[in-house]
Amino acid sequence: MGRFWSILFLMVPVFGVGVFVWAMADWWPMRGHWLPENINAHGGVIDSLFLFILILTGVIFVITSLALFWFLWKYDAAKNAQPVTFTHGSHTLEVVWSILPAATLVFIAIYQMDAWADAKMRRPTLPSGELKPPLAEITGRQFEWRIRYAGPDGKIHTPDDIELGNDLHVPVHEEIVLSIKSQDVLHSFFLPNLRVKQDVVPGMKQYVWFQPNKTGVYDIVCAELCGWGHYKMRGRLTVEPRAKFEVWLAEQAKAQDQSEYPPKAPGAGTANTTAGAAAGLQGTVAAAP
Amino acid sequence: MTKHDWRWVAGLALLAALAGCARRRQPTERFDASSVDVLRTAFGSAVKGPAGPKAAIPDPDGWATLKGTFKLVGQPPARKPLDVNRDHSVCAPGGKPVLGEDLVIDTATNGIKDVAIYLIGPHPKFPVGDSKWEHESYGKTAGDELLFDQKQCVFLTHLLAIRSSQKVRVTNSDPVGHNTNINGIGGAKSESITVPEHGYSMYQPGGQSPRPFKVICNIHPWMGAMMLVRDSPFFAVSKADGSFEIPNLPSGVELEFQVFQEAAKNYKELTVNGKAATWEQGKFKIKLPKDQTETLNVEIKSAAFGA
Amino acid sequence: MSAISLPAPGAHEAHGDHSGHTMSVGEFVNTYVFSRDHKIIGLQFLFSTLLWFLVGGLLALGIRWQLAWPWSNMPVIGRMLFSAEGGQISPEFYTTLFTMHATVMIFFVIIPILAGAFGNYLIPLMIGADDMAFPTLNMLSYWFMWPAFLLIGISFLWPPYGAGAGWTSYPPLSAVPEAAPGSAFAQTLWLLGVTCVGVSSMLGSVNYMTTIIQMRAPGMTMFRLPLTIWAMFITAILQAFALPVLTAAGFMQLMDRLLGTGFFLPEGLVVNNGLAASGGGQPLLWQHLFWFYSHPAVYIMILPAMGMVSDIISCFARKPIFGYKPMVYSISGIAGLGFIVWGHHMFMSGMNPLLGMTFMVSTMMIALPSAVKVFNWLGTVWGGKIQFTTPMLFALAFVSMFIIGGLSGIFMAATPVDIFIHDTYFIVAHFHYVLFAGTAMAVMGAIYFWFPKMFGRMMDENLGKIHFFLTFIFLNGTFYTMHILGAVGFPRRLADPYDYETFRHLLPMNQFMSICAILMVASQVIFAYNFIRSMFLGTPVGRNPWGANSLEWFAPSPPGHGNFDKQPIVYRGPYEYGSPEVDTDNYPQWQPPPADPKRRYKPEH
Amino acid sequence: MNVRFASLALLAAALAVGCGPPKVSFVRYTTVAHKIAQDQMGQPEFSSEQWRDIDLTMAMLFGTPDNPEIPALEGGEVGQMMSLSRLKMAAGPVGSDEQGNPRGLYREHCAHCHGITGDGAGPTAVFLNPYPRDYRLGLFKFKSTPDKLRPTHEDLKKTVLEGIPGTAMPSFKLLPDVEVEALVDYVKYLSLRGEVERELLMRTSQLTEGRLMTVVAKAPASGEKAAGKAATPEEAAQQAQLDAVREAVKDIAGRWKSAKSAEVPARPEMDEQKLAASVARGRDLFYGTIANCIKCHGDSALGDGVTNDYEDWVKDLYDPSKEPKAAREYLARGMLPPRNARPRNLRLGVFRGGHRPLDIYWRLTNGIAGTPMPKVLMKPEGDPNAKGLVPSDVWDLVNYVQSLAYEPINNPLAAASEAENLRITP
Repeated sequence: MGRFWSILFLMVPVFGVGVFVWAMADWWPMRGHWLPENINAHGGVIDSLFLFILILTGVIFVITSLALFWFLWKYDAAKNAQPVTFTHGSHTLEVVWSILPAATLVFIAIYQMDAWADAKMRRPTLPSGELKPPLAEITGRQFEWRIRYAGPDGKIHTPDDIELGNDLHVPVHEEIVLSIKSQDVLHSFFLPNLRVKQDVVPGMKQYVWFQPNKTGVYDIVCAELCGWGHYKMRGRLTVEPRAKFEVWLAEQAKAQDQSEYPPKAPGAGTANTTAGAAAGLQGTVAAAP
Repeated sequence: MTKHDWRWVAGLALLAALAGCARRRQPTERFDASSVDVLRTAFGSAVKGPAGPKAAIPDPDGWATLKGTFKLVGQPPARKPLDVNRDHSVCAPGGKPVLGEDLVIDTATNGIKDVAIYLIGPHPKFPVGDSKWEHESYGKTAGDELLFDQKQCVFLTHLLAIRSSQKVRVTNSDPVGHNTNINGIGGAKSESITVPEHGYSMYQPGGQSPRPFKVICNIHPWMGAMMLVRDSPFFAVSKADGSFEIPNLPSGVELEFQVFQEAAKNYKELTVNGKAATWEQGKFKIKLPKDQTETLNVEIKSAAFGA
Repeated sequence: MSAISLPAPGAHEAHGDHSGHTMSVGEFVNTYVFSRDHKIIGLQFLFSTLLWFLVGGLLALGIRWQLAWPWSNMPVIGRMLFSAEGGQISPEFYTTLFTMHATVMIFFVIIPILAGAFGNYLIPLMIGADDMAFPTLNMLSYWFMWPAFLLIGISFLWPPYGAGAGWTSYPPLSAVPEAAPGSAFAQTLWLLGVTCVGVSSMLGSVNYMTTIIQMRAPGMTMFRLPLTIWAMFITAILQAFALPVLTAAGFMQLMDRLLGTGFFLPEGLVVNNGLAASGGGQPLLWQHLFWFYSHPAVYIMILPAMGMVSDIISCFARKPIFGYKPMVYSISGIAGLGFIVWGHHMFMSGMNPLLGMTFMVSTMMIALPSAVKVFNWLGTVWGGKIQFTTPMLFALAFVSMFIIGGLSGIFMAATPVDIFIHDTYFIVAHFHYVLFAGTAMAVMGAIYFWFPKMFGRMMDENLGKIHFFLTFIFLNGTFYTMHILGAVGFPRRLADPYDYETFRHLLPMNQFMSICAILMVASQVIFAYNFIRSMFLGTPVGRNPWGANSLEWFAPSPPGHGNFDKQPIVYRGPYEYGSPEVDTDNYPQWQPPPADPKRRYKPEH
Repeated sequence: MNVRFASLALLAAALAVGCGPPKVSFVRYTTVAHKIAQDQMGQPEFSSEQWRDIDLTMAMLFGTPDNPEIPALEGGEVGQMMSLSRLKMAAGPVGSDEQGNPRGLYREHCAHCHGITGDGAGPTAVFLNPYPRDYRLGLFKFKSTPDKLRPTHEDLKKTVLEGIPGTAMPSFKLLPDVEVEALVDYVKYLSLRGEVERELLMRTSQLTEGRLMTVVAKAPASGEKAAGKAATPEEAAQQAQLDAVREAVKDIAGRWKSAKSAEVPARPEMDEQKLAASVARGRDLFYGTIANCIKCHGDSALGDGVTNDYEDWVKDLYDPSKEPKAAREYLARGMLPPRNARPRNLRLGVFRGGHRPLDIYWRLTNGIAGTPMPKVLMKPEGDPNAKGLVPSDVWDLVNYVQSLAYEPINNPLAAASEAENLRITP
């Protein structure tokens, strides 16, 4: 039986590596079972780090697992005639296999500090060197994301704010800064395609930033348990060219300013709001805290 | 088998019970599915033309009057003081208690106030304007505007009966604002509206209500009144002495009336003109002789009011 | 009273006069219920935890059902639990499912089965003591589990059938009763229950430390202790130092909930239109306090397993453990570092990112001792004569699985990578590889290994091997694929992840996992059958069926009251297999060295 | 020993059969039934025969949760309200049909709060504040129609799309339009169903013989009908019964058909000062006795005026303030523990019915159905000295209400409570 069991343990690295290779190669039935497309200019480093660690650990995994298999195969009591090697260990070996991993691990740690700082500490700045103000304020509550854009006056938290639920639009190819907070319990603002995740904590204002470089529609996920409706906190992120974005924003401003029923014929008396919203948007970029 | 085995079985049964198999279920349909299909086809394909022999309603031969009194027999239940919790200066000047009006007995005559009596048959839907059924005297008042006032946080009319064609002028004679929340049922429209101090609003019911419904004020939750809206003009509300009168009723045909009193639990133990009677759900049938005045002296035992 | 007429196991070996007559109720209660005998207490722990293991497993199946066939009626038990909505799992019940699964598995299974069951049973036997230092304290440590069992058991009775804020019960979700269905009464019960578990472990750990320090047999020096005992010793220390923090935090949360204090609740919080919270607190404080205990707890949940695996491997490789002292040092190292890495659970929590950096370094460091241990196990297997018995297979499975679990931990330790995989199925895969594929496998091995000592009978080897094979296959089918889900960013704790475009296509994979999970639980039936059957019908064995070295095999099987019929004297370490000093391939600790000095073995250095 | 195995087998059977996945069915309108039975018939419950009639009629009209039907009126009133194909999409167990179209949307998204029957008492409901809507009354709070009139299709759709901020009702904006339409139709279906059941209960209680469906004729062979020969007395009697039901369904469906959004005159365009002035006027109105807002919303608009009132669907059953004990009998019949209807705290800037000026105007001039919130008194035409508001006054109120959230006094601790987490910048 020893042979059989050794093979069983050989299967561990074989399948272990196989599954990952299969997934990375995107073969059926594991289509799309890998890192979702990254559309964040700063997200690539996270993916490469992931792969780097994957390869490193993969190698160690394969070596150790194969070693285990080989020892089992070779020293199976049923097949192995020579007496056991009576040893209590080897000092040198111990030292070697303490130093090597230690060195590697420290290296990994140091190697990543910069990426971490970029993602969580170095908030983008305006040409003037001041911190870039947020494009929108996102408030998590049970169970939706409330999204606030500055209205025509360019300031958030004024009566003319544009307030939406679960529907976030951002211009492409720009450093986007979002202010995120929570109204009730912990939530986590997770953008899988942008490699952005940050728990939002009630009573704490935080910022996330990213630079989308591809237009499209993506998911906003809540990644921290926030109650029975946790799974319902699905938001939609739309990345679109600046021009389209501003038109959209103007439409929202108009839509939420609707003050007549049945509504006026389209076009009539909307110019001012449109202009206002657009101007306000410039305002958000210009205004500094 | 031994005692021990029984314990084992009992244990399992208990387990099953705990597991929830023994939980009470919501009651569900109990009928044979086939009849559903039968009915559905029948419902879809309505028989055109006269659906079977309908009992034709004979026409009245003239007019008569119905009058009478409602009196209480036995100890009248005490009126409960209401919980006046705001605007005391206006609603309870001098802190005098405000008493509930769901059952008001006239101490002198034992008359019961605010008993509604209204026509519900033979026509399921009253033929409004049909001169055979509606006396021309009622034509003049068809479009009248009735007053529904409130003073010191009390609706001055506790039970207002009107015709669906009439209007109500809801006024507020208090120096505080009220909101009049009319919970119309059936055809009668519901409407909750703020009535400013010494202001008024108009209420048009639009349709009739099968029975009287509540009118309240949410700002002063203890305030309550009732309203009855009928297509037919044949209704009355007993005065403080319990008396009522409905003139010019169609005579010579069997009429069906409905009696309603807010606090009444049932109308089973009555004496009508001295004879014991029972009005199931407050309904009774009566045929009035032409050009006569029929009198109904109704005595209700205080038991009927849960006293 | 048929149950009572059983003779006390082992009692007749100690003093045979018992075996004849059936004992009185009083005697029965003293011997089996409120027993002060560490072996009985150990068995009590073992049986209770195995029962809860079943409960936890079923809860897990509930989770897997919802993930594989969302919102579809649950077969058989659907009607019992949620007839209200036609057999569907309601979202709040789903939160309860994973909360209670984790709670039961961690607090009612892993911790008590390692420290409680095996700690109790093995410590006195392995160090050659006749019982624990404080038998009554020991009894209490078991009976303090019962309030916990009851409190948390009660919360299963009313909707939503248990606490629902996750086993980490982060405030404000857990601290505001209106915040979540499970956060009302059930959460209070949960906190009280966990406190009782804490008290129980605290009593146990004090007892273990004293016993190990004070009551070793003559000749049993610290460095002659089996690694199991070392692990138990370090674990006891960990518990003694980490637990008070959790208990304190638990009480603070209780006060926030019941007395309106504001330790964890920030200003101006209104949840679910309930009453405004008192405010002035900080939600992150709970996370720090909680993880200050719960990270060491992770090692409380793995170290004893490592110890037992070392013993089993060395025994069936018929070869001394490779690097005994490094093993001891790495256990201590893990324990030490375990206190300064809690922050790696909070990289995304909004904690100051600078702290993240420091915690990343310390976390990377803690991988080191684990690596050393793995290498030593490989070294032990190398050049031995491996007997593929069931316990050995489980022990080897532990090593092989722990390699995966350990390595996948490095991903989370790397803060930038953690940004993406935090709270995804990657972390779920990681801790299931450590705790289920790791600890649970080790526990299985330990049960097969020490069963003859506990009951004087062997478990069926063939059934055992089938059980091992199925479990091994299906657990990998269930948990390995979770890494892949994690790579897609598939979040934990979502009742219906397929709402999201990003994850919609992962349904088939989840169905595959769920089927594996169901089969895995099903194959435990074999184990249950084997376990119960062998207790009564297994082949009887002598004192040392495996030919092992450590002291417990010197006692009769099962040991009577007072454990040893002859005073054991210890001459050497527990791993002297294949020693040239003797002709047998094992060389028990109690066996005197050969008279002839020429035969004495001289180490090279 | 074999007794044990026998009983084990028994238990297994019980589990498999007795406790298998339950048959999903609409639950009866027990609370209202109890109320009606007490008031109209002076007995605690409807008899089982009466219930059988009701169940039968309801099944005939509306089918089952898995297989909904639209009441077939010749006029097709109901057919215009909702489409059967959409209903089938929303009804039934979660899954998809052969073509892969979704099925059971209602049970996937709504049922766990609003309940299979739409009684607002799903398993999650009891944990929510406010409780989910009970469709069976046909009353909806946030709509464009005045008073207690039925909402329009668009009103319901808006609620489904936008959700209701400040409550547990989430937004379903991200669902495909066809699915949203299906859900809206299904909500109407459940609402209609509930209203009809309520009406049938009432009628049953009024009937002298107390039975709704005494005769069920056999299905006429198509041949006879074609021959157009006179209906048998049995059929005639049946038709008479059905006519009554038809009438009930007709006028209930009629209410839905007649639903029409109230018109809103355009808000006057304003610049800064004009707006400020308007807000000031609005403030006066808010505290004045014509609009009389402070009475309930409180002197500082924190919603602390009248906080002990209840919503109509509670008061329909019993009066919690007068007879709190009566709660027991209704709780036993599935009523959720009643909560006070609290006036909105206007300083949070959360408007459940939508924050567009239009929405707020509608709230003011339509009232909120089923709640203590009345509509404001508009100045009656042709009576210059009568009290009341004109549209511009209402707009002033709207402006004031919208401005309330931004008064600095609201959140003196804003700065303190939102200390920004430390960030290092280069």
